[in-house]
Amino acid sequence: MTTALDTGNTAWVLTSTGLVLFMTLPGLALFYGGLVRTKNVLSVLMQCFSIASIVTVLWVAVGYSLAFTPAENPAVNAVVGGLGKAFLANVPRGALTGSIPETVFAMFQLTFAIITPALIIGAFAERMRFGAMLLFMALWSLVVYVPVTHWMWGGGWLQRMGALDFAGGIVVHVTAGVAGLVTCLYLGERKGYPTTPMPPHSLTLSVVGAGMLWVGWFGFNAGSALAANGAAGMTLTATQVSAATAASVWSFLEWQRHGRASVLGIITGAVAGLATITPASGYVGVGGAMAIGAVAAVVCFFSATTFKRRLGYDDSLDAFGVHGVGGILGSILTGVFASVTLGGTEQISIGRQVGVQLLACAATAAWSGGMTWVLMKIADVALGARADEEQETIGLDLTNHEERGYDLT
Amino acid sequence: MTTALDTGNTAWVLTSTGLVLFMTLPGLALFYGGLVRTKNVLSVLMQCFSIASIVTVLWVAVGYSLAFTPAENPAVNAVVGGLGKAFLANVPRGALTGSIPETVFAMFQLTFAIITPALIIGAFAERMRFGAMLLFMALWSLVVYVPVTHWMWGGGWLQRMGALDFAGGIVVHVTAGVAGLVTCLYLGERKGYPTTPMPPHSLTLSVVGAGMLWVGWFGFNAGSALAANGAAGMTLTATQVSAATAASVWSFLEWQRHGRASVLGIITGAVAGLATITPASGYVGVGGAMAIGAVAAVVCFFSATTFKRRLGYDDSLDAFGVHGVGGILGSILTGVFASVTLGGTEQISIGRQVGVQLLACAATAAWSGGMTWVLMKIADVALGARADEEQETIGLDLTNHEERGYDLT
Amino acid sequence: MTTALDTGNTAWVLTSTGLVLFMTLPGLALFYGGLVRTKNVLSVLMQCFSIASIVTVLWVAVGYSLAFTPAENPAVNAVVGGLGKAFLANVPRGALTGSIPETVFAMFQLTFAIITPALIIGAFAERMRFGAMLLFMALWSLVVYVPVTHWMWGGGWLQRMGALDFAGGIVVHVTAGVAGLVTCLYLGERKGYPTTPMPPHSLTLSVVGAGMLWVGWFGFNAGSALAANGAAGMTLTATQVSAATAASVWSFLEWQRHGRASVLGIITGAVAGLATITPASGYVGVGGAMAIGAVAAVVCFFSATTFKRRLGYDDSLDAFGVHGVGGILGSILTGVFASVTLGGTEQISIGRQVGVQLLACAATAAWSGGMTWVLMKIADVALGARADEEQETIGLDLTNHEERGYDLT
Amino acid sequence: MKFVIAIVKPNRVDDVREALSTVGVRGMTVTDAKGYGRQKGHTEIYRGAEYKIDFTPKAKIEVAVDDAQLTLVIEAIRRSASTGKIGDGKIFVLELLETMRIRTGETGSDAL
Amino acid sequence: MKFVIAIVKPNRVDDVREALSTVGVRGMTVTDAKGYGRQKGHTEIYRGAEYKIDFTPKAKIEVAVDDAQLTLVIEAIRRSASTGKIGDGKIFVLELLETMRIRTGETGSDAL
Amino acid sequence: MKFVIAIVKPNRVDDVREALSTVGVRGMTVTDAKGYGRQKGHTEIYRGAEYKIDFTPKAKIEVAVDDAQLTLVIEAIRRSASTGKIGDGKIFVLELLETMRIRTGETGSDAL
Ligand SMILES: Nc1ncnc2c1ncn2[C@@H]1O[C@H](COP(=O)(O)OP(=O)(O)O)[C@@H](O)[C@H]1O
Ligand SMILES: Nc1ncnc2c1ncn2[C@@H]1O[C@H](COP(=O)(O)OP(=O)(O)O)[C@@H](O)[C@H]1O
Ligand SMILES: Nc1ncnc2c1ncn2[C@@H]1O[C@H](COP(=O)(O)OP(=O)(O)O)[C@@H](O)[C@H]1O
Repeated sequence: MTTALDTGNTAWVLTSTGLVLFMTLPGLALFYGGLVRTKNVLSVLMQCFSIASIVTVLWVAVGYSLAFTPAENPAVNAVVGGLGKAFLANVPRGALTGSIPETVFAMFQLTFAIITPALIIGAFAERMRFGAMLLFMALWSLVVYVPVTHWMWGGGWLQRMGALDFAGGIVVHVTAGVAGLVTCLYLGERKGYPTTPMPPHSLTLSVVGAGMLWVGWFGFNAGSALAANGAAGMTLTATQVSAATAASVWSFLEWQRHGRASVLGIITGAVAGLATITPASGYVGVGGAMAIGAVAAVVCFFSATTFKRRLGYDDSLDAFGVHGVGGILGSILTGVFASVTLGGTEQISIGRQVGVQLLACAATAAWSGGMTWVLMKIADVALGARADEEQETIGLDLTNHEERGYDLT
Repeated sequence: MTTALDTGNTAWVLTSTGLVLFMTLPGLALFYGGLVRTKNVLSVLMQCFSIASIVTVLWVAVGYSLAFTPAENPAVNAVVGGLGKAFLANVPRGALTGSIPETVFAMFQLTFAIITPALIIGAFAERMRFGAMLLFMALWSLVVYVPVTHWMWGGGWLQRMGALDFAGGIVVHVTAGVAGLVTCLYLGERKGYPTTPMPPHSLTLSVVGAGMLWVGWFGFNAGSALAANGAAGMTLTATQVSAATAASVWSFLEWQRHGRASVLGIITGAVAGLATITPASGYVGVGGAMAIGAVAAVVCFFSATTFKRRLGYDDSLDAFGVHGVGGILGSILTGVFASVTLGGTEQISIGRQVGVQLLACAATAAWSGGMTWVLMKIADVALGARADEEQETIGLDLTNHEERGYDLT
Repeated sequence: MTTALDTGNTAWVLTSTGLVLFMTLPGLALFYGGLVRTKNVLSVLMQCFSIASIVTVLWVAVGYSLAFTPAENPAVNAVVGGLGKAFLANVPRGALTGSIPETVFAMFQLTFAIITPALIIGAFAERMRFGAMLLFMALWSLVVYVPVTHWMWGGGWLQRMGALDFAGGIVVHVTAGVAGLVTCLYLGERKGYPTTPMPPHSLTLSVVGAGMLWVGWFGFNAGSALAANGAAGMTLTATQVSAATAASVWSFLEWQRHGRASVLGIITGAVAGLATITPASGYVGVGGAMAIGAVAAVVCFFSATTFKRRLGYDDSLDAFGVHGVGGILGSILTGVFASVTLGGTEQISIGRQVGVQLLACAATAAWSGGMTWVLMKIADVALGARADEEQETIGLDLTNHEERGYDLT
Repeated sequence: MKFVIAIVKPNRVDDVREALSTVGVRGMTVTDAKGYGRQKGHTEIYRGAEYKIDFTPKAKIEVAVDDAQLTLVIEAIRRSASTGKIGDGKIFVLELLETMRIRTGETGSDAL
Repeated sequence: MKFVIAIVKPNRVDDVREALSTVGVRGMTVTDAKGYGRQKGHTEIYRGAEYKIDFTPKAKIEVAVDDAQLTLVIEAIRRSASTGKIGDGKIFVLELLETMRIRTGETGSDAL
Repeated sequence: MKFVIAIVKPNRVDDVREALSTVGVRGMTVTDAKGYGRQKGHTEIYRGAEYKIDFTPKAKIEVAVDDAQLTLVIEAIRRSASTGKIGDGKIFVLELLETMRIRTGETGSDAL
């Protein structure tokens, strides 16, 4: 690892930091916001902005330090880092992480800490009260996101065990996806679900968000190379190929089943391809990326349509169905396609690595799922998590924020 | 040509890759989507996303190789490249193109391969069926875009002939613009055109798209320098100056003719200035950029308003009227303002160079026009290209995709 | 100051140039456009695009030179630069500013010259006629923005006096904010203000714009380091921390006062935090950034709500209430938190520096305010500044541009 | 014939439609409306500016019926639209002189 | 006087307006509406969730006319609105007791 | 009872509502509408394509009233809606046979 500042690498990670923040503000906010009904659009946008704000403060205060600073005690360090860099103390302007300033690394990582809880919103959209949502997210960020990040990227036990997660399949998508599933089970389905039609109020908005997510994901994945080099280039390539393949396959499946392809389908497919390639993006070749994208589309297609309806839970915008399932799937497939024998970069035994990946997913899912339930309970008892019937009927925008999304008369 | 990796140059081209993809997803999608009627907005967005997806797969599979890998046989190589890099085989992570990783170059070029067919959409918007559109675009990408790219940038005959096209006036705008003209002639005008009013359903959306196109064009043109240096800086300057000049002149012309300037006018002017400067952007000085921008506005203003109405063809969103005309105009003017004698960078005889540019435009226009007609015929016979009257009345969103763009009640 | 080109620094400033232009096109246009009523949305978008166009031409022609080229006469140079680089003459591709091409520096600075007048729009939105607006902005850009930029960044008297303004608190926000206040006083309040409800027509649009502003501000502040290094990293950190802190505090204040937090509140808070940290962003530490963000939220909250209503002037979108007040506040606080004793980078006596900052703000405010009044008068006499009653009732979109923002039927 | 105008809560429209179908109504026309009445509206606040909105969203259902159907129709609407809360709305009955089906030119009851 | 309500297909409105002008109608009021009837609606599918939309977009044209004009008006609407396809819509005629032009206070036929 | 339909300029609605309240009207229903009449519309131009829009935005206010209230109501609307400019709109009065409050089933005047 070089120890001199490289301005080119720094420029790329600075740019990636902007790209990944852009994925949440306004990318994900629009992607989700377009999928809810008019009366709830602002509540989703508000949730994204408030999460971005509160998590920034928490991350700078203690999150970054607990995730990326070693704890003295090695045993402790296996599960969580230390407080040596609370409030970025001991992070002088000159400090480097690899060849980039540590402040840049800390901010790049912050954008991941922001989008992860924001992804959960999709599961409980249109029915959770704002106050409880914010309290839950603040706690979740510290209790779930920070430790898991340390496990995988901060020198914790998953990393030492040899688990592979290039850009966040486990850290971001598994944690958020499983949390989403738990929150929607905890809150119960929306009033009228599934009989009442709840069509997206503006697919146009969702498409804008999807475009921002797609482009932003270049920063998410290729930025994780922390350098502007061939590794970043190949990572970007894998990302683009998986997204495009998944989008195409999803459209094909829709055409097979319904006789036509839809715009909601193609953007969902693209996002599934992006989420699924994330953990593998830096380790695989073109062939692996295509395979992962194709499998992602097929699996997520069924989890987000057939599967969900069959089990009857109300994952409003498929936070689990797309991000969670994609994250788990991708993390496992990383164990396969990262292998040099399949055009990847890692000298691994596929069998063993898949086992490690499965264990990593299981442990992360268990921790995220369990803690999410506990934290929801706390937020619920403290502030009341579920919007009452009238609030749901009138909509969260007017009842929780006293605003309306549109006044087009 | 340097042979060592430069992280700064790589960072800029990685960023540019994101910027140019952003031009299509969602930039162009919104610019076009806002100009159609509500009932067709999703069809336009869908066309952009599906083109981006299918072209990505084709490009990685064979497109990049056929465009940028020399064919063994020199005669063949004059018109098309070889398959040596199909599926990016023989493109190791370490491979460089100039001072940047070849994978980065391949992805940067992919974003051009995506936006070019997407530009054509503007000509047949609101009346082409989705299936035929997708088949046509897949074929067009391989039969028109890939070879012409090889001619001009892959060592083909236009390049050897000394034609100048810095960032795609010929490769992108002439091919797409002429194809647009042919597709709208092939399909015939929309039901009710020109008597029935067909106002843009959301200029707000188009303005958002225009802003994204403008900024994204920095990556399109300055990124084509493949370096972060003075050349990129001057290219960005020329781009900005031409766009702003054209926007101002267009507004002035509107004010002259109608007594007021419009937002659709100013964004159309900006796009005209951007499209027209593209082939010249790396070769001209500030004066040349201003001149090109001014001429672009005047010529495109008449082609998109008076001219089109007089001839009566229905280029729905002026894909030809702005991009095609601008591309041809810019490619010719490149032969003038690239000259050192006019503040440009090239030691050329203006007369001779203009001749070369004219020939390049003519050949490209002929190939694109002819092939477009053939491929439309194929798509038409295979899947039916024209939406039937009822589909057009109800709109493509509901009839082709079973979705609605907005549900604001 | 290095004299060799650094591609990494250049890549970052090229990116920042795109980011800051993106803040105006379409960022600020949407942020403001969403806040006006439907009948005026296009007028705001049009104002932003036309300002971007005209200012680009003026900047390249004379603005850049007058701002950043020393005048022969030192006395003159204290207040305005020379014309040696009019039309970027004497700016060869090889010319450097520090370690980046001068063309890149000139374009980066152009994006500041664009957004500054655009910020003023917020104060007179919904009631100023287009022609007069454009004439006023062209004059203002030359008479106010260019000289003040020279004072502070071009070697003028403020800079020599030792005033600190890292990224434009004085140059951008004080000039624009005060100009806004004067324009809205000059024009008088909108018909029906404050009794008639004038709710935002699309908060969704404003949120999109706010997200773009937030991310774009990374280029605005961290780009002002003109390098991709630790200084840029710390600047980006301070920017993010201040924005997030201000957004959180603003929400808290709303919750205190109204019992709920709003999305308009949180985005306004974020923008207040961003505007206020701007002059200090490169000089302060994490603690300083948090403090500045918190104070920004409290002060701007009252100036934009209570204060404005009490005084009764109609600063339509709070251009003064947020940007002006934030700019002045931030410029003063820079004198405090820039001190090494408070985690900053400057060896200053806080007392003295605050005095210098106050003087700089006062002088700038006086010049901007006075000139704004004069230029409004000129534009008014020449073209008529105030829309007549019928135009205001029908809206500026139809009456000034003969277009409608939406046609969703 | 009679022309029945029912002002109901927007989320009741589907139930009303079904209820009307069951009593043999073959068609109806629905319009979005804003209602003012005993049910109070809501408040919106934007940067400290507080707006009291007196109107609440309503749906206006218009249905032309035979005199014979009238009581059934009124009853069907009342049953399906009622939530027991203030703002459930009103039913208005007007005399309908003539009806014509544009497609066929049929008039009177046949046109319904 | 009579109050004529015509439910027509949205894309027929301009033709109807012209047709009415030719028979001397000087004003009318148009509202967007959703119609339910024999014409069937459409289906929308979002991530596998299939929604059957029974309503089709319609335009409601209201025009107050003199008794003398009535037959001409009805005929004009029928002719201009008819496409022969299901869903062309209906014409309803109600008795109109009084009319007033707000600007002038004129009443009766003079107010039309 | 009477069913009063008033077509007014959108920006007059709040004044009309207040005027009606002062004469004892407790409820009304408002719909957005497009009006065609003497008041001329506007022009829109998009890339040289010039569209003449004949319709102007209007609000349709419907209020059911007791016969006793009628003259007061008409006068209140006229006064509050009038700007003296072309396009102020119209008031139409129809006979109202029956009224029912859905919530309670009350009929007649009690339902207003
Ligand atoms: N006199 C009236 N004329 C027309 N519409 C009315 C009248 N009174 C009430 N409405 C409509 O009925 C709706 C419900 O009336 P409201 O008084 O709020 O509740 P309720 O009908 O339960 O007493 C109102 O929102 C309005 O649309
Ligand atoms: N009984 C009715 N009352 C009010 N509106 C009706 C009635 N029947 C039909 N309509 C309106 O007329 C439209 C067309 O009717 P429909 O039965 O679909 O076709 P058609 O009139 O050609 O038989 C419907 O969409 C609805 O708006
Ligand atoms: N005969 C009519 N039937 C229904 N509505 C009408 C009629 N005449 C006019 N209107 C409505 O009244 C509005 C105002 O009428 P207009 O002739 O423009 O002005 P004025 O009422 O001042 O003479 C029109 O826009 C239309 O909505």
